[in-house]
Amino acid sequence: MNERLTPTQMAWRAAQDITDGAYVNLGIGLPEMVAKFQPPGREAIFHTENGILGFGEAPPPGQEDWDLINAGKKAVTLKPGTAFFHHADSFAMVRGGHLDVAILGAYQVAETGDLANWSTGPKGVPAVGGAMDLVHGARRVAVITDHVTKDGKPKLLKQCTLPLTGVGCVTRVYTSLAVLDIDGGHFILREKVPALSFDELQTMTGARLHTDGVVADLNAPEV
Amino acid sequence: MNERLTPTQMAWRAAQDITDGAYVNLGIGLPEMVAKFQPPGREAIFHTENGILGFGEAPPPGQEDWDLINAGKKAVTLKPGTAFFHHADSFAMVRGGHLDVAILGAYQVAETGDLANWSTGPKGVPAVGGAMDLVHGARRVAVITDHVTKDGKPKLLKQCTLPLTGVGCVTRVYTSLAVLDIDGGHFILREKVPALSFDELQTMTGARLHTDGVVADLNAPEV
Amino acid sequence: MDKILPDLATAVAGIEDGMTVMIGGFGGSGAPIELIHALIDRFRATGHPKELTVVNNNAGNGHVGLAALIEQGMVAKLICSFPRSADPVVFTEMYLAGKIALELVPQGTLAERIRAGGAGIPAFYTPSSYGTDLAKGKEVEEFDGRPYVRERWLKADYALVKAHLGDRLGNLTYRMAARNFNPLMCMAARTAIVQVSRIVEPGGIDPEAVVTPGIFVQGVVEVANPAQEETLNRAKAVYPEVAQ
Amino acid sequence: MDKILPDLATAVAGIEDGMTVMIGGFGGSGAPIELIHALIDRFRATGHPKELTVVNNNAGNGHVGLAALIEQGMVAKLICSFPRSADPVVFTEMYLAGKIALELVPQGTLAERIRAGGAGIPAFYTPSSYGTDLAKGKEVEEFDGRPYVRERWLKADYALVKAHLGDRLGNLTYRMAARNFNPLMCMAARTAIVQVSRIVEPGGIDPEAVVTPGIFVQGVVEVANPAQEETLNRAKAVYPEVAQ
Repeated sequence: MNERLTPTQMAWRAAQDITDGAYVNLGIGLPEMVAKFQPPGREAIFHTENGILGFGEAPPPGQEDWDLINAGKKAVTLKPGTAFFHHADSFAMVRGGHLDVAILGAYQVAETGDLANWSTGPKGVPAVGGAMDLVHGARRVAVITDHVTKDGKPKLLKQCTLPLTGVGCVTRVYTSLAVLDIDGGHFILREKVPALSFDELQTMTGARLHTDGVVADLNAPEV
Repeated sequence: MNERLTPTQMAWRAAQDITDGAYVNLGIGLPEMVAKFQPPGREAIFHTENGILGFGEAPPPGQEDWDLINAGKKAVTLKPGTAFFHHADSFAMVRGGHLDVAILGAYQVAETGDLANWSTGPKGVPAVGGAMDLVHGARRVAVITDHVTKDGKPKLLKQCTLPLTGVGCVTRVYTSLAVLDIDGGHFILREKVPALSFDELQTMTGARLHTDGVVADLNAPEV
Repeated sequence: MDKILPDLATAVAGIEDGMTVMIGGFGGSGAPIELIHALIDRFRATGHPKELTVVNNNAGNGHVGLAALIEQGMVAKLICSFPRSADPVVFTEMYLAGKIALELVPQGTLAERIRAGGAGIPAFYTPSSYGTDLAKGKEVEEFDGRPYVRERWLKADYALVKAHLGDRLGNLTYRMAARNFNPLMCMAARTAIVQVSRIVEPGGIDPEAVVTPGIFVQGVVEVANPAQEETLNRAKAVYPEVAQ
Repeated sequence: MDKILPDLATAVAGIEDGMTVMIGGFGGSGAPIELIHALIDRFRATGHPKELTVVNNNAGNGHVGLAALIEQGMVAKLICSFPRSADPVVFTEMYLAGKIALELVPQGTLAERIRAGGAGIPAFYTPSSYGTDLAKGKEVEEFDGRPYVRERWLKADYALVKAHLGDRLGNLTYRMAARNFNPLMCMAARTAIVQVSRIVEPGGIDPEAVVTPGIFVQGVVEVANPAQEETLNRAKAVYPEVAQ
């Protein structure tokens, strides 16, 4: 029984929702790990913004080819059926609605589906990458994030306080404590870790939690 | 000494102005013949809207490959360095200003550079093809046309009376009687067949002819 | 993942009355003759689909392929750039009789509108058609001192496409100038159905030479030795054959 | 027609102060390291070019390639989507010190703006950045009930590009994901200068596999065994070497 999911377990949980044959873009960092946990018998096809569709996992150290990398600049490998294309075609796939799922990280998510994941404010160097395109292109935009910040503040909010990546774009959130849908301007709690009561989870969430039928237990294997 | 140029001679004359290394699109019909008359030592590269750059001349009858055709649906051939691409890339070449010259046919040309070459009016089936893109894309848009219609009416006019293909786009006109530039809203006569005086040519032209320096003799070899 | 369809009838089974169908090809090159004829077969057997809006560069030639589709009365509207051909009698007669609607679009604008549909670009500006009858009713705006016409994306329910090689993931190559509108139409259609001359295993196409990545393709059907419209027309072919 | 240039110095000789230069690559993959270093050599010898506006997806990594160009003080403004890297210290310090301007553009919008520049499309609409700080001051319009942001094309005086094979006509192929922005930048620049790993005869590239047709290319220079930025950075390389 999980008190809270590790990052790897969050990635595992997100992977369970990816259907066979889905075209999937995984954000840099934690979301990248989702690829490792494709359930047996399902074949998802992964897209990376820098122009590869259907690539394979990381090569053994020392065997990297630095012309064969993903959007996080990590080396990947070829698989039978891989295709290369340029950046305009790559974002035609994104913006044109051809991806089934994009899974991104988040600083904050609002109950309206707004996402903030690119800027922590005016200090430092801003960097946006492909996130603003992905949130408007994929048919389903999901987020993987700790339920709260390192200092315990909620990341699921009524309204984002950080600069937005997109408006009303997120429909599912995988946190370290729960799985939630966003629908009609509400967080709908679908699963929570059994160690927490609904009320305890509510205190750690910056917007009202709604339910719609059963709230299932969120358990993940040791991965 | 030419009384008037044949269509083939008009194509020959237009070909003399195509510089080495130029990227050229030739319209369906008479302009297509320009390709035959590339002066020795010059290598122009021909573009066709349907996705070929650097194709070669027509194959011998019976050896056509109907997947290897030009915009006029006539069979062409491969040359070393030919490239294929799709229609959006093909018109990126056109509209993006990458062609040096487009040579088109004309029903009417105005002293403003307006061109009418796609519709003879509301009767019949209208068809525009790539002409409206070509007139705005190529760095130089030239026209090959008889100087007058079959029943002797001027085709070079103050204003086009037929539906326009483009506004202020033509800069050079090769007719059966003359070579003219269009500049500053005027036809500038550069060459005329020696058989006609300036005044005689003027009577066959529906807009005032201007000169700017010498008017050369327009002579073409038997081709 | 396996996008391979068992036969042509299955490939065109989902096309319904009133749908917008993009059909690849420039004249006969790249025209998916067998897919079109399968659609005609279905119409003759069931009375559907009809009232189609078809997007193609042309309007058919002779009495096969797109011309035959129009001749059957299945097409309510055609969006194209050049409805002329060596033998345009089918379209010409129906158009002049008011039996088919025509939206005439400059060829480059047609290509770009289809690409925009596939690329999630709802509108764009082009210099093409400025000052002409084809720009009537469209917004015009100046950029850097030059006037441009605003055009909208074009999308479709289905695309019927002809390619050369294809694999079960939907990766495609084309053959020479038969490429033309085909890759764009795969992008712009909700369901792109492709006839390929040969199905290969994934990896059978060099990843560098894939022209249409599989994400843009929903169904692949093998048609070895596909017919060329030009060859059929030179043989004065008619579809369906008169005897039928 | 022969677009082959004799050496790297000749290849970058036409770039002048204040020009806009697109530089291909996504991180290190597809980055034309040798062309960039040739430009640095010229600057160190002559003091030019400077005050450049550079378009690249990133802002350099370590002290080679684009990072070195910035470190030399040659770049007045950077247009990019992601100015972070494993070792972003060069750009970060100059940016925070106000010594380099930054125009941040979403990656898909950056790619589309460059393509638009090459394709003669002065403006287009995209959903990306709607409702965010990056859409501030831009026109917003609804199409089919969804809001979109209007973006302008992006063009350049020069593009510095890395390709794999090239011929004297300028036809190019790329190597795997090193393709990225390179073909688009060839389209959008008045003068596209390309370093290729190998020059082949015309016809040496399968016409079906040409990624950039020669019309988009003005100069080709052969750089056999080009450096990989990632490899240089793992070796802690600095350009120019400190001894210089």
